[in-house]
Amino acid sequence: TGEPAGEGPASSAAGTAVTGTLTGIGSSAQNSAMEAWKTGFESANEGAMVQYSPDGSGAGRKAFLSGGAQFAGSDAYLDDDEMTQAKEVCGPDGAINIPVYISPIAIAFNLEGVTELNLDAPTIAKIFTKEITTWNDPAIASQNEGVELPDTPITVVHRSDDSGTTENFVEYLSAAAPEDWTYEVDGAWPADLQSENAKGTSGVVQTVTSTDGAITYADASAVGDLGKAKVKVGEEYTEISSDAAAKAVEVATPVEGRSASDMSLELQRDTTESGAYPVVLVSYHVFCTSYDSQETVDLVKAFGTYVVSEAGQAEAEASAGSAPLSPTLSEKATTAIESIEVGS
Amino acid sequence: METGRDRPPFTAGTSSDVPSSARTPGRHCIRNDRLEGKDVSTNSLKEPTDRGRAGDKIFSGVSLAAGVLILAVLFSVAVFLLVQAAPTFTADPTEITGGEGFAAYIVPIIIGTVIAATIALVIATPIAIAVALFISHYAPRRLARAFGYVIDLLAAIPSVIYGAWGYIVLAPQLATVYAWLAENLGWIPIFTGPASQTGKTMLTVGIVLAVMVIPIITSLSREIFLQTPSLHEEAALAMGATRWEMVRMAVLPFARPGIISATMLGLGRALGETMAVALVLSPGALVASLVKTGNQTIAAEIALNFPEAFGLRLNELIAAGLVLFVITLIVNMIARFIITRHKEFSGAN
Amino acid sequence: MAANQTLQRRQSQLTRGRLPSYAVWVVLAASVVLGAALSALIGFSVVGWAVITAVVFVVTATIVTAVGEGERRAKDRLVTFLVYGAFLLALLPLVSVLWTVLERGIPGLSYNFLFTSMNGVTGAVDNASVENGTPVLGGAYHAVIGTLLITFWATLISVPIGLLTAVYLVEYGQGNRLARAITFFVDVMTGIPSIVAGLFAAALFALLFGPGTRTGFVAAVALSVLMIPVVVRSTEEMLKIVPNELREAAYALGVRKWRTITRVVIPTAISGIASGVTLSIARVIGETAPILVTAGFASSINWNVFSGWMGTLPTFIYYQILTPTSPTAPDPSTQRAWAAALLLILMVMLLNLGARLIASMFAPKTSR
Amino acid sequence: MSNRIDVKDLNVYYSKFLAVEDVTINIDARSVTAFIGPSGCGKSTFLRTLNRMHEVIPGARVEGEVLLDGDNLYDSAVDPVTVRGRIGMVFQRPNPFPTMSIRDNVLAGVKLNDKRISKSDADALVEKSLRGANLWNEVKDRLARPGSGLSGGQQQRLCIARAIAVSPQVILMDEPCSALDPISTLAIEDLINELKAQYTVVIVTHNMQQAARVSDKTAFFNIAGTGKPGKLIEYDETTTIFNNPSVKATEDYVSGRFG
Amino acid sequence: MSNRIDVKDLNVYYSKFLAVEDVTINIDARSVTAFIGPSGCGKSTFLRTLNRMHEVIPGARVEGEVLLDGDNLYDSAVDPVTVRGRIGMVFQRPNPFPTMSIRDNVLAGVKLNDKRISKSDADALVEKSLRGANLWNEVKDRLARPGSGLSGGQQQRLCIARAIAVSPQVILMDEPCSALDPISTLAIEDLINELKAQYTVVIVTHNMQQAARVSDKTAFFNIAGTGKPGKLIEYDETTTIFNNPSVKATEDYVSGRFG
Ligand SMILES: Nc1ncnc2c1ncn2[C@@H]1O[C@H](COP(=O)(O)OP(=O)(O)OP(=O)(O)O)[C@@H](O)[C@H]1O
Ligand SMILES: Nc1ncnc2c1ncn2[C@@H]1O[C@H](COP(=O)(O)OP(=O)(O)OP(=O)(O)O)[C@@H](O)[C@H]1O
Ligand SMILES: [Mg+2]
Ligand SMILES: [Mg+2]
Ligand SMILES: O=P([O-])([O-])[O-]
Repeated sequence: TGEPAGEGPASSAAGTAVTGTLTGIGSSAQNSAMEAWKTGFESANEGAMVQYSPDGSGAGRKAFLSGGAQFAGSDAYLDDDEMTQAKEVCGPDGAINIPVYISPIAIAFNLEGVTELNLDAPTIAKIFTKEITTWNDPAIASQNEGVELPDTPITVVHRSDDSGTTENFVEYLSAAAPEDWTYEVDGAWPADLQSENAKGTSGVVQTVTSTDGAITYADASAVGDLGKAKVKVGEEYTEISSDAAAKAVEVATPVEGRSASDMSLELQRDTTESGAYPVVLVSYHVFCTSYDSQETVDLVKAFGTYVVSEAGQAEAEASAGSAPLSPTLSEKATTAIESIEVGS
Repeated sequence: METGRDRPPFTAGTSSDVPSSARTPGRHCIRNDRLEGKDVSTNSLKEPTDRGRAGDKIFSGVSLAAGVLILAVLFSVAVFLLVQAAPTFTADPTEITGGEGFAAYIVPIIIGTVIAATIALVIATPIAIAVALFISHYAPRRLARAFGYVIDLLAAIPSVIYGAWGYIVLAPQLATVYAWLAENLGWIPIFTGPASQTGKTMLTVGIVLAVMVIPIITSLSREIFLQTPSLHEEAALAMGATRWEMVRMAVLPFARPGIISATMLGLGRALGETMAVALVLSPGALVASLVKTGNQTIAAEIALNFPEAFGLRLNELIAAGLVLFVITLIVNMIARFIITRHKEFSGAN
Repeated sequence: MAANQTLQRRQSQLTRGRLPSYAVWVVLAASVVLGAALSALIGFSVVGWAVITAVVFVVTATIVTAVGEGERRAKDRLVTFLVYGAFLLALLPLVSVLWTVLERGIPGLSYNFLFTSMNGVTGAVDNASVENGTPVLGGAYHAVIGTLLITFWATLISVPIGLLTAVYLVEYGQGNRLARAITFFVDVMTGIPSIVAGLFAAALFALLFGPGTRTGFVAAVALSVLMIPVVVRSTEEMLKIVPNELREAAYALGVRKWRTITRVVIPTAISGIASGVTLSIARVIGETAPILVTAGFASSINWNVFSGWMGTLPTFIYYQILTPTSPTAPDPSTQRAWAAALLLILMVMLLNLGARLIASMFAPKTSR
Repeated sequence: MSNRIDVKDLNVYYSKFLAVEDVTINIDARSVTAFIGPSGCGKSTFLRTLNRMHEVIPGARVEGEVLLDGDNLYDSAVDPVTVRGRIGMVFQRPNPFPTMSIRDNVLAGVKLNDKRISKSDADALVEKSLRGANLWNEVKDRLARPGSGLSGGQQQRLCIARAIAVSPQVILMDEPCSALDPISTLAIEDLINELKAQYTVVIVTHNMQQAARVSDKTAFFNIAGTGKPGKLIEYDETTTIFNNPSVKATEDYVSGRFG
Repeated sequence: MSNRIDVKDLNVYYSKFLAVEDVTINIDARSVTAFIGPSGCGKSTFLRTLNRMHEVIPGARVEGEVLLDGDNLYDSAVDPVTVRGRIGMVFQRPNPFPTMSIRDNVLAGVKLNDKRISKSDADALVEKSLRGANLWNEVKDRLARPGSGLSGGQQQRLCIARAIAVSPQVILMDEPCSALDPISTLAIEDLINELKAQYTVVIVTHNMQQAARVSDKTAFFNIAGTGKPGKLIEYDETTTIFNNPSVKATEDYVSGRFG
């Protein structure tokens, strides 16, 4: 299954070496992976350079749409409005969204003596809405027989900044526990649910680590030694892992009304697929379908295909702890990127 | 003036060798220059003596230009803010974050901003002035320089580091203090519990900001204290004033406008600080208690939401920036008013 | 008479109503003991002990002085205590911050850190160094270069503009309408949040040179917006307190105004001006937000402020802390961040020294 | 309390520079003593050691003793503040507080010791002091204006008024009349004559006639050469100093009667 | 060039306050003119209008004409710097530059104007000026030290040296000898006598003897009362003023010969 995926990057990396500087702006979640991709790509292409500023997905999309960046890194695909706007900078065919970075979001907690808990979506929602306030609440205890639960109060810690992680987590809650989570899906934590919070993934992790009884949601790679919840999918509790995350992306459906080369994905958060971990963040690279010079096109293609290639994904996994794209997705992404051409 | 070199200077000892001015070649030269000038008949003082006058014009022109440039920059910043903020004011109230219009969104964080800056200044100003006095008038002379230098360093620590220090080192320490306060002094509205477990509250922010502001106020005040004319210090001491009375009589009145300026600079920093607040505060809705989680400042609100902001949200954040601009404006108007009221008694001269 | 005096050893009129010099020490000793006792009552801690001792000491010493030496001396003594106390209090966070930075920063401050960039350093590299216990790779060279260049350009823009504006305000404007307007807007400028300054510079350059113009120079412009008010205000205050006598002395010698300003007024105020300039540099050298939106974020070396992105120490610190190079093994990143913070402080220290050196070359040759 | 001053073997330094060497002098209570001597010989410096104002200058110090009624001013237990409260001073250069009004300048010293002075007492004191310094008529209509808008001579008289307002036991005056016109000078000399009934007055002057007119005793200081310390050459009854001094240098100096 | 000064109907204001009213006076070239009068009558103020130093004070202004050799100083096209370069000034309060050494203070007029001068010329000028001000011997070994560490009289002489170093055509001196001892005073008076051979000198003094000794003509200013403007009462040959003045006020003032 690996052959087709390996072909794309091999041909572009080994073929005519590309040159120039490629500028991207966007998601900070991708930052670590991006460092790895940059390094890998630049060592294969002497004269090429990639610069990436992790300003945030929104800033990245805005810069991309105003022509300030050649590609954007975004935790969400462009919505329909933005797709229309993209035609101004990218030509009539607009932009394409390519998933490049998959990362499971851990529900992480700091509870003396407990490293693993089973939680279903409604319970998670109730914890985060502060309906459940202590760790020995029956709703938690009933799912965790044999675990010694203290009566420590639960301190919810959420992100203070607008973030893709929040958006994906909340999307999961509202899809999988619609009765208990009635808030709008947004990158900002609902204002009504005021609680302890901190800036950035490292901020929430730091705060939880230093506060007994605290719980948060954060990129799995960053939670370190904190306890992680197993999430109930179907009838089983699924442990967080790269494979489980990849599987959740695998079962996602393409967004309707998009061109064939666009790969925007609609994740099934309420999936019952066994072994899938639906609390997952998919981050995209947004490219134009056409650029105005051959050099840029070559550069974009070479970089894009490298990122989605098996080698690129492996680099990211090694550096950032992300889940690699499945071979099918990788192949599809390569084809999509290869379709980028010089515009008029 | 131009004759300064040509004419032999007066002679102190022997007056015999003073040549009469008409015979001096140097003076002849100048005479001729004058006669060849444009308007021989009129005022000889009018002729330009040297290129210096141009120098004066250029220098004052350049200074003026610098001032005008600042005005221009400020004007463009204001225009930039206004243009970018405009959509917020015309937007449908339900579109605005919070869904109740811009006023409902901004007022709590205006109050938060003012609270944070107030705490910071209330703590920082007396300490900073005292530290400046310590360096200028109390510490042993030799040590004073070193101390001043060390305090100045505080200004150089990046806000990120203050932020990191604030939430890693300071907040956990304060959390226990807050718990105690909430328990024992909870009846005072600002100490109402339950206290934050993490200590990342408005009071912590105020303290961190105070630490950041102290070097600014100290450094400027110190320089001014040091310039107090010794004539006036001696006048006070000779009357039998104690050191404090001397400071109160001679130093503080002399430095008053400077202290106000320094405080205003500090206030600017406290109002506009983004990163440290963003890292230290655990923001939330407006609450009176300073030991509880909650409250938010404008600058931090912008910093936290800017990266992901898009469309109207972006306009909103910039409108928030505009509001901060206006707050600064008002506060400074008040400060200026206080300074000018006492202008007649200012120390210069 | 002298003999008489030595025989009687009567008390000097001049020391009457004075407490013996050891009185303060006695009070201090008593306060320490009392402080220990009281803090033991409410649960002993060193901090509690120190605080209670300090309060008890200040209060008692003031009262004892008031009784023994009168109200004026008591007040003088109280203020002295407060001034020393405030200094110690201000020193506390300073020591704490510096200690935090030193403790966490020194381990990372190696030759390698100083003279390599982050180019080619990936999460995998960090993971390896944590697993094998090998030294942390990657450094802040690029960020040091970026910080120096951007700060240099910002200073180059702000100091002349700020200084000249202050000169205009004090020497030429003298309260006319324009001067009042400038003063007023400079005041307002002090409160511009740094991110807004960054956005403004970015928008300005986008307008002039097309979208996405991010260079070190754009960042320098953004920082100038933050620096200028500090320079103007501190310089203005320092120029104002130069005695008019000196200006008059120069004018009476037939010295032109601009020479009087540059050769007499400014040198007289130079030490304060230098302090203000250093302060303004310190104020912006640690800025993160405006740099990100103007100079981008680079992990390799760039010497050209007019093209290409540039990294700086604060942005380096910021991302090393907030998005570690390897999320699974953040320690190397944290270590680099603190080392970079230490480096930044050291740089400002050197700068400070330099400014003082320059200032002392011009400073008034008074006996002060 | 008689307010006599006895100086024993006093050396006065500016850091390492010995400015005044080995002065021993006994200044009688309730008398006027004049210090005369060429510029730079250390008159001001020595005068300032008499109320411990010298040590205010960084690096400045003294060796020796200055006794006020037998009590050493430089005893380690003595607070200079006490000394200066009893021994007032008028400086060579007028130094009114620029941030205070004329009235507050006069009251500055008084308010230190007596904060709750009633308005009428204060008014009376201001008038009395300003009259004493012959300034009342010129400033009575602008007591609330800053003291810095006055002419040179007016400023100097304001400083005199400020010094006498606190009625110190001893008053040191460093060339108090140098900026004054004859009328004001006369007024100040009258004032000195009045003060002498109760207080001890020491005055530095370059004006021989003035020294001759107002002082009971005169001290002549001289300096051997540049970089050398100033010394007390002769100290005696004013009439003796001016009519038959025992030292040649004194005679040389006072006989060139200019000033 | 003869350097005579003619003042016509001059009114001098501090903002709204008329400090000196309606002065008309003709000052001869190459002569010494003394201004005398009670403190606060506007001598300093008037003197400062003669080289346009008055207008340096915010709000200060004049009405009328001051002619230097027939050219109006206050003509709108006249650069005050030109005026001040030709008409030098010594202030009532000594004001050496604190940032400069003694040597640089003397050379200030030359150096601040960026005139090129060779080291040997500069040395000669410094020595000459300091000798002229009778200060050379006292400071020759410490020319590189700051000017602020000098005694009051030394500072004043330093300022005189600084003013004469630029050899202005007219020299205005505001009580130059008030802080000086008789020896220095004599030296300055000698200097004035020498200067008069080439330059015009105007001197403000409270010292009647000095006025009588050095001046050719004397102007007596007086003030009618507080808040009133100062006026020129009488102006005549010095001998006339001192021996048979035509105005009663003048006689009253000069007959009380103190100073
Ligand atoms: N602050 C100072 N630092 C160093 N030396 C000083 C200082 N003040 C004065 N001197 C020197 O000490 C000596 C005596 O000065 P002092 O002021 O006592 O003279 P004086 O007799 O008062 O002269 P004058 O009559 O001119 O006021 C002089 O040589 C002077 O230069
Ligand atoms: N800067 C000023 N602002 C307002 N009024 C002033 C100012 N300087 C002086 N005056 C007033 O102007 C009048 C004349 O002052 P001036 O200094 O000319 O007096 P003078 O004759 O030189 O006196 P003296 O002999 O005391 O120096 C005085 O009433 C004085 O109070
Ligand atoms: Mg003296
Ligand atoms: Mg005068
Ligand atoms: O990657 P984030 O958007 O959650 O910071």
